Amino acid sequence: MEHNIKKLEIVTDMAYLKKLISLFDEKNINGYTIIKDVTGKGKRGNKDGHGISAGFKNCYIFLFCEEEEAKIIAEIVKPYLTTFGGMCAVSDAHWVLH
Amino acid sequence: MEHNIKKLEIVTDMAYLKKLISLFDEKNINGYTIIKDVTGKGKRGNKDGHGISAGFKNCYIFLFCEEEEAKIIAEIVKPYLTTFGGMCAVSDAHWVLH
Amino acid sequence: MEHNIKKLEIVTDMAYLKKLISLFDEKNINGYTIIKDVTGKGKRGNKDGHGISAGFKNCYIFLFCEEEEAKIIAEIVKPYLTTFGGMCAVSDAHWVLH
Amino acid sequence: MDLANILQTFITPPIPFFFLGLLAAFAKSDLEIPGPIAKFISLYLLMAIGFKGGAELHHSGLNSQVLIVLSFAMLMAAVVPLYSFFILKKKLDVKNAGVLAACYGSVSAITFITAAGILAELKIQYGGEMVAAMALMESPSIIIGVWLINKYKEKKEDDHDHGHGWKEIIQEAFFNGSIIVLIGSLLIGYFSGEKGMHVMEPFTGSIFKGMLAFFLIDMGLVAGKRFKGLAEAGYKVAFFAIWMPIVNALIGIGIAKLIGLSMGNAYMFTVLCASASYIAVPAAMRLAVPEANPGIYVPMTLAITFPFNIIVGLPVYLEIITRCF
Amino acid sequence: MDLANILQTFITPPIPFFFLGLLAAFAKSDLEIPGPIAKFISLYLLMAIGFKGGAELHHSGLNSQVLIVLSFAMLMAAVVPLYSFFILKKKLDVKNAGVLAACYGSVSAITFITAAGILAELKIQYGGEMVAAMALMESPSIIIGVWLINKYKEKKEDDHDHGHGWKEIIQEAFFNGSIIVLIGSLLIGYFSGEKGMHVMEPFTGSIFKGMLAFFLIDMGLVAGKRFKGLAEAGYKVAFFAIWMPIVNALIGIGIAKLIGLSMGNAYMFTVLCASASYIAVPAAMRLAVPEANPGIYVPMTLAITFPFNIIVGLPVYLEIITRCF
Amino acid sequence: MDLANILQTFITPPIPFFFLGLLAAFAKSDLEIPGPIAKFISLYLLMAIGFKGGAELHHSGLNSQVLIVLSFAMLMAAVVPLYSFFILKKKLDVKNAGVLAACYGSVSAITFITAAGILAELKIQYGGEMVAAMALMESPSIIIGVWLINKYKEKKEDDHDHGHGWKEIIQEAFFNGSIIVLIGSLLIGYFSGEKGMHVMEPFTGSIFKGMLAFFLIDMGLVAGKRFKGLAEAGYKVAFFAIWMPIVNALIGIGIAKLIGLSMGNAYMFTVLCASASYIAVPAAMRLAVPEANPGIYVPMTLAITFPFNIIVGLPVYLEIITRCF
Ligand SMILES: Nc1ncnc2c1ncn2[C@@H]1O[C@H](COP(=O)(O)O)[C@@H](O)[C@H]1O
Ligand SMILES: Nc1ncnc2c1ncn2[C@@H]1O[C@H](COP(=O)(O)O)[C@@H](O)[C@H]1O
Ligand SMILES: Nc1ncnc2c1ncn2[C@@H]1O[C@H](COP(=O)(O)O)[C@@H](O)[C@H]1O
Ligand code: NA
Ligand code: NA
Ligand code: NA
Repeated sequence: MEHNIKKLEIVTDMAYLKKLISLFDEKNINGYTIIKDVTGKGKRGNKDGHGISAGFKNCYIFLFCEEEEAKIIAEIVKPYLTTFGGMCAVSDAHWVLH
Repeated sequence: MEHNIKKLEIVTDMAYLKKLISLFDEKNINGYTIIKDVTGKGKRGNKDGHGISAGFKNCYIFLFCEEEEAKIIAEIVKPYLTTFGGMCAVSDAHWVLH
Repeated sequence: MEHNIKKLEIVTDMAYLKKLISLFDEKNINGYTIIKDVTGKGKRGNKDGHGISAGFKNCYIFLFCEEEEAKIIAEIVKPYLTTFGGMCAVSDAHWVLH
Repeated sequence: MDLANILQTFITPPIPFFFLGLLAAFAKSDLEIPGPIAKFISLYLLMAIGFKGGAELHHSGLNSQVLIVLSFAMLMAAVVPLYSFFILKKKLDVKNAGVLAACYGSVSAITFITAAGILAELKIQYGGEMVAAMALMESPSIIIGVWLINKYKEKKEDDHDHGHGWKEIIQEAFFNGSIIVLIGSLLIGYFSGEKGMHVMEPFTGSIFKGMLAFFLIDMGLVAGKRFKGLAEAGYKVAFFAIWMPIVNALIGIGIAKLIGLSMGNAYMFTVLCASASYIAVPAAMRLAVPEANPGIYVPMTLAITFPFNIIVGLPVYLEIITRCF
Repeated sequence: MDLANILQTFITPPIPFFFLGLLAAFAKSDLEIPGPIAKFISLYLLMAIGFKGGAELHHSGLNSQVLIVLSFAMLMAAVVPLYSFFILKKKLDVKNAGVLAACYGSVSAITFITAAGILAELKIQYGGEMVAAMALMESPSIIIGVWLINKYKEKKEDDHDHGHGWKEIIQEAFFNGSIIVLIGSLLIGYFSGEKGMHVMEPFTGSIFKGMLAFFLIDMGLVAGKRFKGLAEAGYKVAFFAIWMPIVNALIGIGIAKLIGLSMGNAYMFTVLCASASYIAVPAAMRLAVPEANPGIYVPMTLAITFPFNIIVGLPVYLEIITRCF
Repeated sequence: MDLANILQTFITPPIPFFFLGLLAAFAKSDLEIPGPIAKFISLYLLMAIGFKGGAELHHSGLNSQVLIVLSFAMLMAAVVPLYSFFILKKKLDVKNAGVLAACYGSVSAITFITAAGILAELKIQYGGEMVAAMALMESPSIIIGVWLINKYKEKKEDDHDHGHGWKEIIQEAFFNGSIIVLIGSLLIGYFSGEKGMHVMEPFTGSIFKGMLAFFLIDMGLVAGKRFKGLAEAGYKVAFFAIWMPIVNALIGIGIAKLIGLSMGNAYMFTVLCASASYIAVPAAMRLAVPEANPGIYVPMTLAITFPFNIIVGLPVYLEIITRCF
């Protein structure tokens, strides 16, 4: 448990997940986990899940990666999240097994 | 990636989610993400999802916030979790974009 | 918020969740949360959820525990994950309430 | 009508599907009815039974007999939790006793629906007012249960009381999804009458038994899985989960005789008295009394009383009623 | 046919179930139709209406009258967003105005289906080509809306434009799940004709009203919950959500008269013009115009225009049409 | 009966809905059948086919012909994986070969159900014992497959063997949800006979084709999406996924002729032999042989063999059988 890695966590609107994934594919980001249909609240109001299309629902994505990679990914998702809304945070972690 | 924030993580029974959200609303806690219908095991036994009402299922909530805020929120959820059951942990993080 | 604990995070194929839980039961690991039917991408390809059985879907499990416990659990899940696939990472945290 | 005839209905669907679910649980099969499906079928069943009840009430009209049935139904829903509470308090603490008392005072819609299916099979009529009676019996016991707990619980110093207040309890008791769908469909059925019945029949009628069969698979699975939780409750308390429905059924039969109900209505009334809630009341009581242990009251109502009523209770109550009425 | 007769259809299921949903939302009930169920029923309704439309088109054949209806339907889908946009631009910024214009140019399948149910109740025929018209009216307004926004929006320097390109917009507009199921089922219905109709009838026909009732509960719930979002939109804009469908309906009635549609077809055409999209178009526009606020356009179409059409619009349009045709 | 007549059944629902799903996948539509719905419909289809099979078996009775069919069904389920394994071992490693051998030895319930629909359309009878045959053919190949792998795999030193033991494999093979529902419903259908059939018919019968249509949309979607995974498997292996069902079908036809099956039974027997499992067997084999690559065996059975059987196999097998029987 020595090698330092980063955990990036993103929450964005379900409507934009497909776009985000295609962005990842494009940039060859190949390790991530997605949890769909999560709800919550942020600056852009209540995502309470009460809607009939993808609106008003979020998805939660996390990625474990090397520190430099994390910086690159952060730069990639920043303009995306600025346009589409959502949040991104980063924290420290270690691989047990990958 | 310099500004330090905290990540608070809560797991509690689905039956109490509505109450917890109204508590957040009341206290003006406006940034959180909820994942419903998660399962697990803790001191209060197996939450295996095998039930017909909300019982035996959990929800998972996480909040990113400033350190002082984290302390306040921790104080708010403590008595709540003491009554209703569940767990809460805190860790370090940084904003990439909010 | 002083006592240091660890957060272990595991992502593995839905098909192996039952086995993993029975492993936990066997080894008396009694605090964990499970999020089912998550998707993602890793070294073993795309888990896009497009399948008819449990295949092509993951589950996400996290456990908060003492540092020594974390080491033990890490040793327990390592051979498991080597056989069945998936990832495991560890990070620092603190109890607010357990 | 003889016992063989009654028993015959138990190998006719949907009931055997309950056994299929139980068996799958005991065989540790991975069989699972997805959560959203179980919730949908449960709403569907409430909608269908409510709608049919309303339409029949439209047909028969609101007469004094209906009012008498409804009054006695509510009376039972209030009285059962009272005596159950004092019986249970001997074995359990005040909070668990209060929650269980509320469960036994309330009703199980699926037991009611299964009983209705048996009557239909045997071509015995019952009135739409029995559905209204079920709707009215759902909530009162919650209020009584909470009131009893508040009255008898020891006041602790550090009792910050983060539980729900009366306003929330009443909201939960009277506006929960099941109640809204049941009463709403009853009213829609009542006001749209024959025409509505005709329009909805293929949905609320024809496929009803099949949907119920599916739900019973899930009930069997969940009951089977909850069964192992019983050790925790202790066997003496678990025993209560069998003789309580019997006592309540007998009182129900007595009242039914007293107020001169028809055979069909008497049976449905008895089933309402004998059954215990394992969805609506536990859900409300968890909020009102979070300290009570769902690991005790859910297995008791769901893994003992429900199967007992389905397997033993329904035929026995019917046998008794066909002899007495 | 008199107004009383028309109003009667509004207490006959499925419509009252919409009110049940609304009521549950206002009573803050925990009633909830699980997401996967709502999505399934929505696909089911599209499949059923598409299939029936196709089968009827097979029956009636493709004649010049059909082509005229389809042409005018597409025309309306293109023209409505144009004038709506300039009306809305007075109160809203270009992006929100463009999205809303697209919503009003497109259609609401559930409004269409509910109207079809009313006609069936009143034994008035309409042609399968109206379903084709609905399918054709779904997408064009998306293209027009995006084009209008691009034309009128101020060019900012830092406009990196992470939104979708035309290719993605067109993909989204023409290949979204609803369109695929609707058009696919229409074609399957058309090519399998009588035989297919016979095979599918119990699924696409008999239980249709019940499924619609369930979906309307969900529509009521969601509309009720989205209602509070209206304050954000501002009441003047909200007002638009009522008179816009009226204007579009009147234009629709005019065109229907002009091209000599039958009473049933005229009604369905009017309903298509009057209704606004709250699923397909918002979904596509979120991608194309992420800066527009779904907290404005979803409540307007879903919590005002949809209920207005169901409660007031459908009977009034029918009343007008039965007088004029 | 001529080919045109047979082909006609392929444009009659439900089959064209499979193409709709395929098309949506290739058009990269966002169309999606929610997971819980797909699982529900899959359980529904098993329940319905099991129940009907049981009821018919009740009708026809258990005679020696039935026993012969069941014996040969199990024989095929054991023999097919044997020769498939040695064929596949030339192109693939032992583990992947073993898993695929098990898949081809087992059956696809949806292929069976689709074939049953074609027979119904053509008014050709088949016996309830064929459903029992399907149930019996599900599991044996799992055991054979695992046994073959254990026998032929190279023993490595560090073979800690965290895979499942025989106990778990057998549990998985015989008590998985599909098997439980299929056999359970078969038994319930058998014991409740005419009466049960009558009660359940609207659910298990009338709406069956519609439900199947929905499931086939999902099958089309998933098959289409899994199709791109085929490059990984390599085209020579993929080719196997086409000629294997043909070989198995021909052997099936031979045996059917040998044991003197009726035309309907012969067809269903052939379809069972020709079809490959893409749900139950892959699920069990993932546990037993985690090192095998689901990216190979799932696309082969799901994205090639299944569509091949539906599109080419079913009409061709029928054509052959109608000529020979
Ligand atoms: N501070 C936070 N902590 C956790 N989740 C958040 C936070 N802020 C926003 N979110 C999530 O991100 C979604 C979009 O955020 P926003 O764009 O700020 O509305 C919200 O609906 C939440 O689910
Ligand atoms: N140590 C832990 N790590 C992760 N999740 C936990 C832990 N302890 C409890 N939980 C989750 O919190 C829920 C309630 O915990 P408890 O109140 O201790 O039964 C459990 O069902 C788990 O989902
Ligand atoms: N770097 C990562 N960050 C987050 N999730 C990951 C990562 N790598 C793998 N995963 C998840 O773990 C699953 C199995 O990983 P693998 O065995 O590498 O294919 C993937 O489908 C992802 O959901
Ligand atoms: Na009772
Ligand atoms: Na319109
Ligand atoms: Na086979």
